Amino acid sequence: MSIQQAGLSKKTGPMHRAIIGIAAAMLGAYVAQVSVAAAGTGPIVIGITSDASGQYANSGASDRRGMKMAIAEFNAKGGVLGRKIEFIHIDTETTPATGSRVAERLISRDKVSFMIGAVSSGVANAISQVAQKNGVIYLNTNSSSPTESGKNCHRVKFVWDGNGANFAQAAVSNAIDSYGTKWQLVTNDYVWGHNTASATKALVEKAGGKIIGEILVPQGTRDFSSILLKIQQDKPQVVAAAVGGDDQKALRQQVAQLGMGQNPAWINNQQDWPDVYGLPTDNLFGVFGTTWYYKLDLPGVIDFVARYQNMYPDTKMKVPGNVFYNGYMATHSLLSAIEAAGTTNNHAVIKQLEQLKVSAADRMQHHDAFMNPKTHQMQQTVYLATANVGSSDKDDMFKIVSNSAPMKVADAKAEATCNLESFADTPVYEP
Amino acid sequence: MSVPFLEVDNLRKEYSRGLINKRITFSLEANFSIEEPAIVGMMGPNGSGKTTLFELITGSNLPSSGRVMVMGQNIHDVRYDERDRLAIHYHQSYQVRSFHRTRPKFMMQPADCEYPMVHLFDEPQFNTQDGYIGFMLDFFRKLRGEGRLVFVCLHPNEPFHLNIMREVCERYIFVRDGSLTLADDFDKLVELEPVRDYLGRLVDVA
Amino acid sequence: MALFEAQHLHKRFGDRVVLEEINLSFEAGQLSGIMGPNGAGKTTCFNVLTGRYKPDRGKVLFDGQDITGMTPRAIARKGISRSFQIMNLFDDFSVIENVLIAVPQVRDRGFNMTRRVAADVAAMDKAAVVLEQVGLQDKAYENAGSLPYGDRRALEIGVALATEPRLLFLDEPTSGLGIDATARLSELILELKHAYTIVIIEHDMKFLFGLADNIAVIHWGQVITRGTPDELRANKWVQSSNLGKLA
Amino acid sequence: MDFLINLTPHLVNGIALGLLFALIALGFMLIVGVMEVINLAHGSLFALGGYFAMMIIGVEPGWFGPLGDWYVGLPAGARYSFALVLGPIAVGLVGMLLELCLRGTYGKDPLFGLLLTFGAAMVIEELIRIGWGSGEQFLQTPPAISGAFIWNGLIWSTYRFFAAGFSVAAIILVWLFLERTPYGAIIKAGAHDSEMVRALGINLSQLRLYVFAFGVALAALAGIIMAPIWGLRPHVGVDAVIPAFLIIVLGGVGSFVGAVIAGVLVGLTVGITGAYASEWSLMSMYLLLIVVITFRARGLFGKKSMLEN
Amino acid sequence: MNNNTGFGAWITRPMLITFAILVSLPFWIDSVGLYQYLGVEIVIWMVYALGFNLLLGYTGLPSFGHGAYFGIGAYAFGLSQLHITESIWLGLICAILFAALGGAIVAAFLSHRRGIYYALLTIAFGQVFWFLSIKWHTVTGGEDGLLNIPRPDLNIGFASFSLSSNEALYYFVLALFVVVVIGLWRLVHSPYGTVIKAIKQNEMRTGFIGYNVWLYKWSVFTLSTALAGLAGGMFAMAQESAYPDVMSLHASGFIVMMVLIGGGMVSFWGPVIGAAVYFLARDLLGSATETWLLWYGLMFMAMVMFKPEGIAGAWQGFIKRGDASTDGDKKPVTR
Repeated sequence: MSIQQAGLSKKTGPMHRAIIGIAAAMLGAYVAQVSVAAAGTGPIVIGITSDASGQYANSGASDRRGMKMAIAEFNAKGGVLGRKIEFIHIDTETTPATGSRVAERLISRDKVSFMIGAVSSGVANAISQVAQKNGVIYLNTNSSSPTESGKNCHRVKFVWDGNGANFAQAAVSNAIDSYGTKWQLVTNDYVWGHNTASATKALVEKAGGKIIGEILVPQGTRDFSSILLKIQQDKPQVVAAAVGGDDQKALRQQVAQLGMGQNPAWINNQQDWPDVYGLPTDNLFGVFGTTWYYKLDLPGVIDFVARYQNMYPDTKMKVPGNVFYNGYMATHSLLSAIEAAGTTNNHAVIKQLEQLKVSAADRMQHHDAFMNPKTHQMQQTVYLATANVGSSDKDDMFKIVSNSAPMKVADAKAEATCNLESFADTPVYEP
Repeated sequence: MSVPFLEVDNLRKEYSRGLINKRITFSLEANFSIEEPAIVGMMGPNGSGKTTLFELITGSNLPSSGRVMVMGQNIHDVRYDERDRLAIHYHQSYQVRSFHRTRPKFMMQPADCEYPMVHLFDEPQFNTQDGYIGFMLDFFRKLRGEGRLVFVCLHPNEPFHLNIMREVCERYIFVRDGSLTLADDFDKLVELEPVRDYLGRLVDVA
Repeated sequence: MALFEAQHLHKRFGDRVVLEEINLSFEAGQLSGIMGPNGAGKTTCFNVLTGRYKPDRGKVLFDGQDITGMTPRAIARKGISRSFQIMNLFDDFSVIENVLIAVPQVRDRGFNMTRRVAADVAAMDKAAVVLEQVGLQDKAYENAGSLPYGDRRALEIGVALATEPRLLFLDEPTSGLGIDATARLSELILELKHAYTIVIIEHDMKFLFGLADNIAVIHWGQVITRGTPDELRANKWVQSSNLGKLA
Repeated sequence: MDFLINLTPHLVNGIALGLLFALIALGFMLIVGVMEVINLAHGSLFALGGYFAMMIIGVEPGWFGPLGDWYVGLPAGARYSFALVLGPIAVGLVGMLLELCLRGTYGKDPLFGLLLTFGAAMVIEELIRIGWGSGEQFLQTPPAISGAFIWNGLIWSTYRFFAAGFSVAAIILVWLFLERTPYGAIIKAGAHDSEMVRALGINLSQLRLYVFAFGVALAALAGIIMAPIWGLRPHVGVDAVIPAFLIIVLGGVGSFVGAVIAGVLVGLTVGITGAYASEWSLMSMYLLLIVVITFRARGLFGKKSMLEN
Repeated sequence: MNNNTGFGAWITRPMLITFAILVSLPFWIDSVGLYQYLGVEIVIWMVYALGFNLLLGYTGLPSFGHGAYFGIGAYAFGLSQLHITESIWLGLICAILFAALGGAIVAAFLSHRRGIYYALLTIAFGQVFWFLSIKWHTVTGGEDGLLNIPRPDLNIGFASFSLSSNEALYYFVLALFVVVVIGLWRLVHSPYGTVIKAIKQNEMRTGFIGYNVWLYKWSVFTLSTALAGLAGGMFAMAQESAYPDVMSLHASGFIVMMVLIGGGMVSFWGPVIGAAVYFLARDLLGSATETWLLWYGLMFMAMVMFKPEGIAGAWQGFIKRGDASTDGDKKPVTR
């Protein structure tokens, strides 16, 4: 009541007691939780920051499995620098604001040594900003936005997936030769889409192709029918789609329904394995990029798949995919770099990672890979794949069309736009 | 007055059922004309066609054949929203004007009057307890006095209903099974065989 | 000239005509009644007069000024106040808050965000006077929502009075009241009659006959008759009705 | 002229899309109109319908003994039809459970019903994730309604036209049910006057239970129909609930015809902007809503509703 | 309608207790297993929730698109720092002004509407803003958001403090929170507060006693969006970035949840309690289990089913019951 009799003033009790009660409850709830890893000698704690809900929940889970397998393998060998490796996972909800909070929590409360994991570039940005502020090394495992190793690069952040520009490099000249010069772009109307599309556009024009139009698709589009009609009316020879996330899943479904996956030819920037696993192969339209495939005919691959199946016998995905691979390789490389540096000091580990070179054999790819010290992006083999139509093996969905060496698909623009913080501006962090 | 107030000219309305094999379930025929202001009492059992006739006169129902002329205008040629300037239908306590719109406005003529000339009261709620009857009857008389034509339609089931009819009405129409019988005064009305039949005991009490 | 006049009002909702050629006028200082059977359009008429609905045709004049189509707020600010048939109070407020918020001084300071409401002594006094008028002074700090029905009716009138109206409209004030409460309300209105120009809508003829200076009867959306209570009572059907027997 | 020739396919497509939108909104409308509950779990139940259907179609030999084997032996069309019937029924049962939870909120601020169902939406979505994983799933359609055909030199999806036709049928059936059966009359009475329903001797709480189940079953039906177009993932329902909401308000809360017309209108708007200004296609429906509500306070065919207070 | 204590004073005892707890927070937050940054976010969201409750709890107007104004505040803060000059006051003033401007325009469309139509229009406008924030990526940075927003020093004329540590930022944010709490407390007990409460209970009657309901609805929406903008500006400062998804429907739904769980409909302190509980529960559940959404949803459903008036309401009920046995005060707990 806002008006009260003058004489009848109320006791002061309720709110007073309420607040004390709540405070007590808060204390009680948290007392059980308190645990702090002692620095230097205790276990190395890795904060896993992958999405468990939202658009990329599924990829996040796959990413996580990769990291856990690498951690398990190192622990089986006795850990790193004699320290056991532990991990803690918090859902970043495919939401940047949550990513920030999670990163703050992992660093200040859980005292993690390193952070790993991202599928969405927005979340990766949010985390890396907090990481940079605190000097915590952060591995962006699976976000393929070119800005990650360009405009938004950081000294503490390392990017392990191929990006849109890499995939476009691999695909464009190949496609012009095979399908024709008349191209149409279907672009998700947001930063990743625009970046990828502009990379494609430049390459197409350089290779003598012609862009007849660009259809911008807002993020969140579920119905592509009118756009597919428009494409038919415009009659391009090649459609380069830079459509991501759930939008891509809906597009795939609708293209498959129309049987338009072959004509026109589709260049679909990238295809993450968890997004397509279990779907019929006609859902995989066109040509797309990836960094790895479980049927690559290379030494070690069979063993790797077997280790996966051994560790995750119950998971729905019977074979590892590119997201898992990136998660595993990133974690593996980080732990190796710590060992090589002989310390968990962030500056030392960063320097190790900056000169990282992994042989083709160790990465189970066709070419040697190396870390670009100027952009902090892993330069690796990029594969073009297409649907393995008519395959009798439900798992064997891709047909690898070609592979390109890292230098041939390098993202030239990245080095120009990336401006890493100096070591002096990067706080020392030695967990 | 040269133009009659209300001319119901060979009016016929049929309701039928069934799409292929049409059976006529109800038909109403009327042919009469009233030349000057009056209070006309209309009686008849439920379902005999009283309300249908009112709807035909106000133009909210389309006749199967024939026509209704109000103040010399064919009601079905008058603009929908102006038909109530000619004839108006009071349903119990409110007025209803609903029309099946079939023609655009510009094809129709405006009404020539400002205030309704024909007032059709469809079973007004008469209740001896609350005293409103008196005001209603005064209103009928007032309208009549102002030179309007008033219809009061009733399905009498109390003796006082007949008293009201006798007190206020000048002419009578009896409706049964879709056909009309006209009478010039109350005594003539109740002498009619079908009316006596229908009213039965009420006539004797009244 | 009459304080309030309605000329040629028409109102329809879809195919249902609720007001047809309504002409009314209320003289200053008088208590006028509008009555009619249920569903005859009284409340709609009231709502048109007080600005809740806009008439399709016709004019409403207050003090010679055309107020047709003005918002309820503007009409209220001109000095016309009304109570509601279906109870329309601020149920979570105390009784005095209900009245206080209607006081014009409080209204004028409505956008003041720092002053304390209760600190406004003049307004509080004014509210107290109104509460005394309607006999709720002892219940000032009770919650309006928990008042007995009769008190809520009185509070309805109190809220309307607090706006310092020049013309007070009461919509079926006896609706839902028992015999005793109706009698008490009659007394209250008789007292108010000296101070205000009042228009009451009522279904209950007896109540109006005892209070009003003149009465209009509405039926079929029209004014079917009007006159002083004595004139109306002269009708033989009225005399033979319950009302006639009681009167 | 060229413009018109180019436009025609988009008009056809827009109407087809609109009919799908109307189907999505149908169950939502029923629950809002009759019970004045804004069911934010509509989307999750929509998704759940798709998952149930996928499970029903995907039964494998040996799961349910001989009966199951007989079922597996049926042609794809028959299994799909089973899913279309059983999926909504199963979701309807889930809906009944939810309705029991909702009972406490009746007669209170509609916000509480809305919030409870918001919570339920989270729970159902998470349960889907636990049950079926968070990955993309695929709902198989029988060959007869799959594939594409060529019309006017353009490729059209057969399934989409099946879906639009199915929507029309579902809309008409629901309309007939509401308008031409005694149950419909009771439901409509309940929408306007719960006192009257009680006076008629009908158990109001049972009526609400069944109406809710029915509305939710319609959500599931829409989910099954949309799954082959939108795909199937735990959070797919989010994409359904917003258009449903929008359509109901655009059409006017409580108006069946309004919802259908608004659905088609939204479909046309999205379809045509999709073709000519695709980057604005999502925004267009919100702008449509803002324009309509600015000029028509209660939507196209809205009546006064308790939800306004 | 709201709680009973000290209705007229500028400062009340519950306020002092709340402030005391919050001021002492940095000294004990780590020892209860939390972290400083969480405190910053909670206090920011408390400001946001208090402003939101002015609209929802006091005026009864449900807005499901309030995130838009929070987001506008965040962007305005960020853009002013990046493109004009680094100044905390400029940033916050921009945040408040632009959010209020957006709110004022939207409110002009909204204020004639009620109930579900009101709610729906807020959603539609919220979505439009959200959409624009992604679409207009040259300014907003699209879905990546506005990054590397500086956290300027606090300059109060004669002295300047660095806010780069979370503790310092926390005290700054807390100071603003104190100002907002005192101001709002005053406001809801002023004539203006009484009028908006009256509108919540009976919009029509409020019009009939001569109030310009439209103007009040418009102004309260604008005020509430201004506070959302302030909170958004602080959030951008805390996160050193501004993202579009705080503007999404989901995020807008969470503020409604927060306020109702806390008991904003019945208590001034509801939003404060709600924001705290919301973040603690989320932080706890989120780190304990991947299926936190399930438990969170169940908790929420249980709350609505069994204690719809929220935590503050439940507490009031508890206190009332205690009182009834002592002094027989039978004033019912109101909605």
